[in-house]
Order: sequence, then structure tokens, then C-alpha cells
Amino acid sequence: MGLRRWVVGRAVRAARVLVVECPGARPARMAAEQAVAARGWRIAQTPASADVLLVVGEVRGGLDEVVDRLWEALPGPRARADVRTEGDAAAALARAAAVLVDGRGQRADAEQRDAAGAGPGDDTGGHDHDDTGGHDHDDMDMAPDGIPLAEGAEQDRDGLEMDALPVRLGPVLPDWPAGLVIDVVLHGDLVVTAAAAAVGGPEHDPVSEPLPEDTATVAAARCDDVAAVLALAGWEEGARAARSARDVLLARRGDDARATLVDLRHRVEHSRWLRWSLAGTGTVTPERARDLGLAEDVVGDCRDRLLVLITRAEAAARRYGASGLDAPVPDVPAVPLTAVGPLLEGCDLGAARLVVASLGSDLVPDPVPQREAAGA
Amino acid sequence: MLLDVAFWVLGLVAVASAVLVFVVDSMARATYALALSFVAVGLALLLLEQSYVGVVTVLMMLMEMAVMGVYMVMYMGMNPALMPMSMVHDNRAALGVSAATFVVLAAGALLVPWPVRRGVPAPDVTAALGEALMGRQMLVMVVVSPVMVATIVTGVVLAAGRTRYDRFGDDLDASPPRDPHRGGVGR
Amino acid sequence: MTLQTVLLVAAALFAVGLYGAISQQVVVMVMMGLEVMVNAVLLAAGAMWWFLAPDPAGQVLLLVVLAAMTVEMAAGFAVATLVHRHRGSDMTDSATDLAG
Amino acid sequence: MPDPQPVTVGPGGVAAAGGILLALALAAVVLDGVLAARAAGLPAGAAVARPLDETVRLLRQRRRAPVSSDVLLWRLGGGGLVVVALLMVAVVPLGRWVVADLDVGVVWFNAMDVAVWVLVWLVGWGPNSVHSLVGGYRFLALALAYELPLMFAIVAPAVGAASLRVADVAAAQEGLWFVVWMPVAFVVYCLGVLAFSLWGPFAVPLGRDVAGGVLAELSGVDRLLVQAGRYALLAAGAAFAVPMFLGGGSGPVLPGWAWVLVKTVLLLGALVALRRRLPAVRPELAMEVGWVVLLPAVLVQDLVVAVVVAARG
Repeated sequence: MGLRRWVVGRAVRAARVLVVECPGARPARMAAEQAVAARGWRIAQTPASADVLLVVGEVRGGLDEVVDRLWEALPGPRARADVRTEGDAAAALARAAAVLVDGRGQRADAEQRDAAGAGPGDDTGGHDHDDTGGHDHDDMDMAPDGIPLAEGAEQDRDGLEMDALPVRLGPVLPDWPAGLVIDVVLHGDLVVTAAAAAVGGPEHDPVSEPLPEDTATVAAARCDDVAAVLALAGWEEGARAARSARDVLLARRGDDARATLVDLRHRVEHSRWLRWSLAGTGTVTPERARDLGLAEDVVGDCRDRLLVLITRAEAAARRYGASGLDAPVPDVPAVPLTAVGPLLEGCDLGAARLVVASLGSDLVPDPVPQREAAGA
Repeated sequence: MLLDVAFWVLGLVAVASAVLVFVVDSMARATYALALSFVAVGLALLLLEQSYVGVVTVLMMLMEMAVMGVYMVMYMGMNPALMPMSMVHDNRAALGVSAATFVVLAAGALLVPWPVRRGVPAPDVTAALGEALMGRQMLVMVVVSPVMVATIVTGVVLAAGRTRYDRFGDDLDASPPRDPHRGGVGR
Repeated sequence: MTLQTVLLVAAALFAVGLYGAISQQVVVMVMMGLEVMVNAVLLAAGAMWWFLAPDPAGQVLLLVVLAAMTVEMAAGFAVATLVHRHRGSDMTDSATDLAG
Repeated sequence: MPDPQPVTVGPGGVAAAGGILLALALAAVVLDGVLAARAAGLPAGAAVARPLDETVRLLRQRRRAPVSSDVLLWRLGGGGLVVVALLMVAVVPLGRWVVADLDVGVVWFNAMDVAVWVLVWLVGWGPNSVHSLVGGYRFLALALAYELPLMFAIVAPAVGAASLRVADVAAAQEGLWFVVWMPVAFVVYCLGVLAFSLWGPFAVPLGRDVAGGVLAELSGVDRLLVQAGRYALLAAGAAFAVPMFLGGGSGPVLPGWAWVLVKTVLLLGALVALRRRLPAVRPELAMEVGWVVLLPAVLVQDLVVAVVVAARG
């Protein structure tokens, strides 16, 4: 008995948390991530590696199914926690820890899942497989287990006319704007067509609802954007620096954050390796930006846009530091959701993720509601 | 004794996995069954004291099969689901021919009065092989190398979708090349 | 482990490969059949070298077999890709006119 | 002093070699954790117990298999990485002892690192998930870029020692380590080690931008095996560099086996420390660098070595 308790205690100490951010819950999510770190826990990238599903914000329109699927994809032992506001996270995580430690409850959960024939083996990978239902094959044999095989494409950059695979990216991926889904058709890892839509937000509302008028939180969110790009570029040290600036801002220490950001900017500008690895990814010409109705500052490649994001974060942090009050932060031009898809076409999957992150999180849907496309 | 057991195990693995190549329902499994067959033969060559050739067989065939797996998937578009598939023609004739071949070859192996062994292996087989390649048998190397290079060039020319004119323009002077993605050395 | 037993295994491998090379419709599967056959040749050559005449020159032959195998694969895939580009097919039956 | 004719160890020695490799891998895990904790400004003490917690957590977690996955190949790939790492160190002499004194040890190591191609691709292919598969393909793309330079990089010490036996290569460095006059080969070799261990800038097959890539669908003991395999491969790569470039067991005062371990730990530490410092190498960029920059560079290195060896007679 003592051994079992020791094992469980050890295991729970290293728990990983999959964070689901609902649209509009950004401040709560950032606070929740801090709470996770404060417990010594870590953020999971995928449901397969997670022990705790932490849902931040209000689950609305279409997102509930996603959350259910993710919950089924957690291998178990598992715990679910729901957080609404900034202050709730620590308590919710403590409850989740109690659920994880409860051996009897976990066994019952496992038995019930096995009995229902929906053990951890029977999920469909959640966000990984599309199930848009738009694929009615004449020959059902071509769809073992209900998953259609990749099929030939008319136009293929390789000229080999093969493998068009429809996939839905999002709404839950590491470093991904909340509530964004992009339906892509992949040739291998190459994005051929992409259409962005929003789920989980109230009708006619932005994907990311307007940030609160709290300058420090806005500045922290801008740092979070920077961290997302750097993390996707695989530069852990840089991402960590941006996140520490974010945490410092959330702790209301604007001057420290500014110093960190200035230093980060210097390092990004002078890193030849980063310049080499990002140069030319997702390049947007001025004409293309005009056609898509985008502001001037998206022109360039992902590295240029990363520098823009850092500048914005720096400006917000300076505004907070200078006034010490909640002075309004300069607005940044929002990116219309309809422009996101065309920018991804021709990128490979990794580059597409970088492009999405480099646009920042101020995405707004088209004036025309996109509910059907969202497939909610 | 131990050597015999090891050989029979490897031989069995080699033949069984070769059969599996044409039996299993998944392209990936077929490819890696073939890889297993090669590895078994490579290790059997180690038993026959040809360590260099044996290890090189393992090396090259694992690499080749890893690349071949990509081709298999590319041309057959299967997901890992095990799809029942039958892509054979003249199955019965093929079985007959191969059975007859086996009988003939096996009869040959067992009935031919093989000569007794001539000479003894060099104390260091690998060094002897290297000296042979760089000495008396150098012609082999001299021939194989250009053939390999020619194969690389031919393969690229045949398989590439775009020619250098597509990349560099009609006068081959476009700079940078018109590639959908830039390469890593900043051209 | 005698010469006869090794050759027996090699004969079995060769027969399996031959079956594959004759019966399969898809180019890459045919190539896998050929590969199995070359595999058998490799084993047989190795055995003959060891049991009959273990001098260095014999091993050179094995290396040549290996080289031939890679050349076959490379050329085969290149042609398969070429055929696919032009016909959108990977079946041997649809490429019979390549002969003439 | 390295013994030119090392003693092949029995089954007990094999187990010891496995134990040493796993201990080295564990040391790498702890060092990585400590570095991460220091970077985050946290006490390093917590990082020491972390690998234990994480292992226990993964052992407690249930395995899962996504729908339509090829579980057999998936688990073969995941379990194989540790085995390959063990087979790599089998030819590395530890002072007087070696597990397998192959006369073609250098080629053996090379064959084992090619086996990683197969295994990582299988881990990506098995679960039938987009991100995993993209991760698997990414690894093959990287592999085509790094493998030939790596191959020619380990050719340089073999030429320098005029032998493919690892112990002979180590013994040939009496007086002057190969790293001194084969620096290009050493650097390229280290890049290759990083790449086949899916480490640092070459970790793109399990990158965040593909949601964990080959790791995306792994849970429980399967995940533990793959992660352990990565660390074990890194340790094996560092261990193999010692007889190839760093003089094997030669060094003052300490016995040969101790020097091998010390050098391995130092190189391993350097490789681990590199992890967070550099952004990822995007696979589409690696190919051209591998073939246009690295390959000619190591070929020139090999030529220089060959000329020096020929001139010496």
C-alpha cells in the first residue's frame, strides 16, 4: 500500500496539462499556465501525453465536442479541470491532483472506458483526423475504420498527382490562437488549400475577443504572441525569455519586462541561425498584402513579422512601464480571418504554423458569419 | 553447433520474411519485411566470416528500404490501416514457375558434386578485400564508380519534374532559381 | 552449416523472389521481387566464396552484386516515377508499350 | 593506455555495458533538467528527481493506440531505439574491455545509425496520424542530408588509423588525437549525432510546429521508450566519438576505462547544453547544406587525411 502511494505521488508530481483555451479566455489561460508551472507541472503538447485536461474559459458553440474528443483521447489516469477566471487556476489544479491521486476512482474510470468499448485506444486522435463527412466514397472498402484514404489530386506541385488529404488544424494545438480552425488539404506535408474559420466564440464576435483594457495584461498577451513564434521556430531559449517577460508583466513589473524584451530583440536581430532558418518562410509581398486587405506590417517573411511582434510587445510594455498606470495601449491592425488561408497555401505544415503564429493573435472573422464553414 | 542453430534461424527468418513481403496487406509491412530479410542475409554473411560485406549489406539495405518505404506509400497511398489488397496477375502460373525453379535450384545445390575448398581465407579478410579492390581488382572499382555516378545523374534526370531550364530560365541565368522553396545555402 | 544447406536457403529465397517478380502488378512490388532474388544471389555467392575458394577476389564479386542492387533500385524508381508522371499509373500492365 | 587487443567480455560485461549506457543517458536527462531549471531561475534540486517522477508517471499512464494504427510496427519502432543504442556501444572499447571486437566496428556503428532511419519512420507511420507521419517524413528528409556527411566523417579516423576496428583507431591516436587534425570530420560527426538522436536544432521530427511529430500520439511506456531511446542514442554517439576522435582511453593518471567515461561525459554534456541555444533547422533547408556544404567539406577532410597517411608511408 505504501509503495502504491509512493508511486502515485511520484507520478502526479510530474503531471502534464493539456490547456484548452476558449476564445476570450486569454488572460485566464496565461494565469493558468503560470499556475501549472508553480505546481511544478508541465504543459502537454498533445492529449496523448497529458494527464490533466484544463479547459479555460466558457465552452461554447462547437467547442464542447472538441473538448469531449480531447477528453476521450487522454490515456488515463486523467483528470479534468475547468477554469473561468484568472484566480481559479490554482484551486482547480489542486482538485485535479486529488482526482489523479485517487487510485480507486481512476480504476473505475478505466474499467468504465473499457466496458464502453471506448478505451484510450479508440479515439480518433481528436484534432488530427478530419471527419468532415464530405468524403463519400463509392467503395467503402477504401475507407478502413471509416477513415478515407488519401486520394489523388488534380494539381500537385510535384507533378505526381497524388495524396490529397483533408485535415483540420486546430482548435487545440500548441501555440495556436484560441478558437481558430483551419481546414487544409495536404499533399504530404504541403498545404495546398486552406480555409480559416472560428469556433467557440459567440456569433459575430472576434476569435480573440478584445483584450481587457488592462495595459499590463495586453502587454503580456503581446509577449505571449512572441513566445509562440519562437517556440514554433524551435528556439527554446528565446521562447523562454519571451514567456518570462510575459510573467513579469502579469506580476506588474513593467521595467524588468522591458529590459528582457530589449535584450530578446537584440538577440533575435543578431541571430544568424534564426535569420537563416526563418528567411523566406511565408513571405508576403506588399501587393499581396493589399489584395488580402492586410496592413503594411505583415509584409516580409516570418522573421520580419516576429520583429514586428516584438516591437509591439515592447511598445505595450513601455507604455505600461512609463505610466505605471493602465494607460491604453496603441491598437494594432487586426488580421481578417479570410486572409489567413491564402497566406498558407504553398507552405509546408511547419511553415504554415509559423505563418499563423507570426500574424499575432488579433484575428477577426469576416463580417459574414462563417458558421457553416466552421463545421460546428 | 551454435553456428548451425544461428544459421538456421537466420535462414528461416530470411525466407519467411521474404514470403511475408508478398503476403502482408500493408505497404509499410511489406517493405520492412524485405528489410528484415536483408538483415538476416547480412548477418548470415557474418557467420560466413565476411564481416565487411555482411555489415555493409545491413547498412545499405536498411537505408534503401527506408527510402523504398516512402516510394511504396507514395505510389500506393495507403494509411497504416491494414487494407486487404491483392495486386497479382497470373498467380497460379507464377507459383508454378517459382516452385519449379526452387526444385531445380535445390536439386542442383544438393546433387552437384561441389569441389573441395581451395586455399584458406586471409587472416584479415577485410584488409585482404581492401587490398584486392585497390590492387589487382581495381578495375572493378574503376568501373563501378562511374556507373554509380551515371545512375545518380540518370535517376535525377528521369525522375525530376522540372528541368534546369524550368529552374534557371531559358538562358540558364536566372538568379535566384525559380524554386517553390529556397534551399539552405541562400541562393 | 554446409554449402548445400546455405544454397538450399538461397534457392528458397530466389524462388520466393521470382514468384513476386512474376506475379505482382505494381512496379515497386515487382522491384521488391527482384530485390529478393538478388538477396538470394548474395547469400549464394557468399557461401560459395567461403566453402569453395576463400580468396579476396571472390568478395569483390559480392560488392559488385550489392552495387548492382542499388543501381537497379535507383534506376527502377526513377523510371517508375517517370511513368507515373506521364500516365498516373503504377501498374506494369499499363506500361507495356514502353517496349516499342 | 589503450590495449590494442581488447578483451571481449562475457554476458556479465554485456549487462554492464547496458547499465553504463543507461546511466549515461540518465545523466544526460538530469543535466538537461538542471540546465532547464537554471534557465528558468528555479532551484536545480527539483530537476534531479524529475526523471524518476517522469518515468513513474509514464509507467502508470495507460498505453493507447489511435484508430487504424499499425500497432506492431509502431511499437517495434519505439522499442528499437534503445536496442540500437546498445548495439552501437557494443563496439566501443572501455579501456581493455569491449562487448564485440568486430573487425569492422566502424561500419557496424554506421549500420546501426542507419537503423534509426527505419525506427523513427516507423514511430511516425504507426499511429496513423497526420502530425506523426509528417514527423517521420521530416526525419527521413533530414537523414538524407546528414547521413552521407556523417558517413564520410567517420571514414576520416578509419583512414587515419588504417583500420576499421574501433580499438585500432583508438590506439592509433597515441600522441595526437584525431580531433586535432580532423576538426571538420569531428564537427560533422557531432552534427550527425545530434541529428540521429533527434536532439537540439535537429529535433524537428518531434517539433512543436507539428504538434510533437513522431511523439504526438505516444503515451505511457511507449513514450518512455522513445524518449529513453533518444537519450541513449545521444550517449552512444558521444561514447563512440571517444575512440574515434578523442584518443580513446589515453590520458594521465587515471586508467583507460575511466578516461573513456570522463571524455564521454564531457562530450555528452556539451551536446546536451547545446539543446536550447539554437533554433530548429528546418528540414527543407538542411538538404542543400548537407550536400553542398558539409559533404564537400568532409570529402576534402578525408582527402587531407589520406594524403597525410600516404605521405607518412
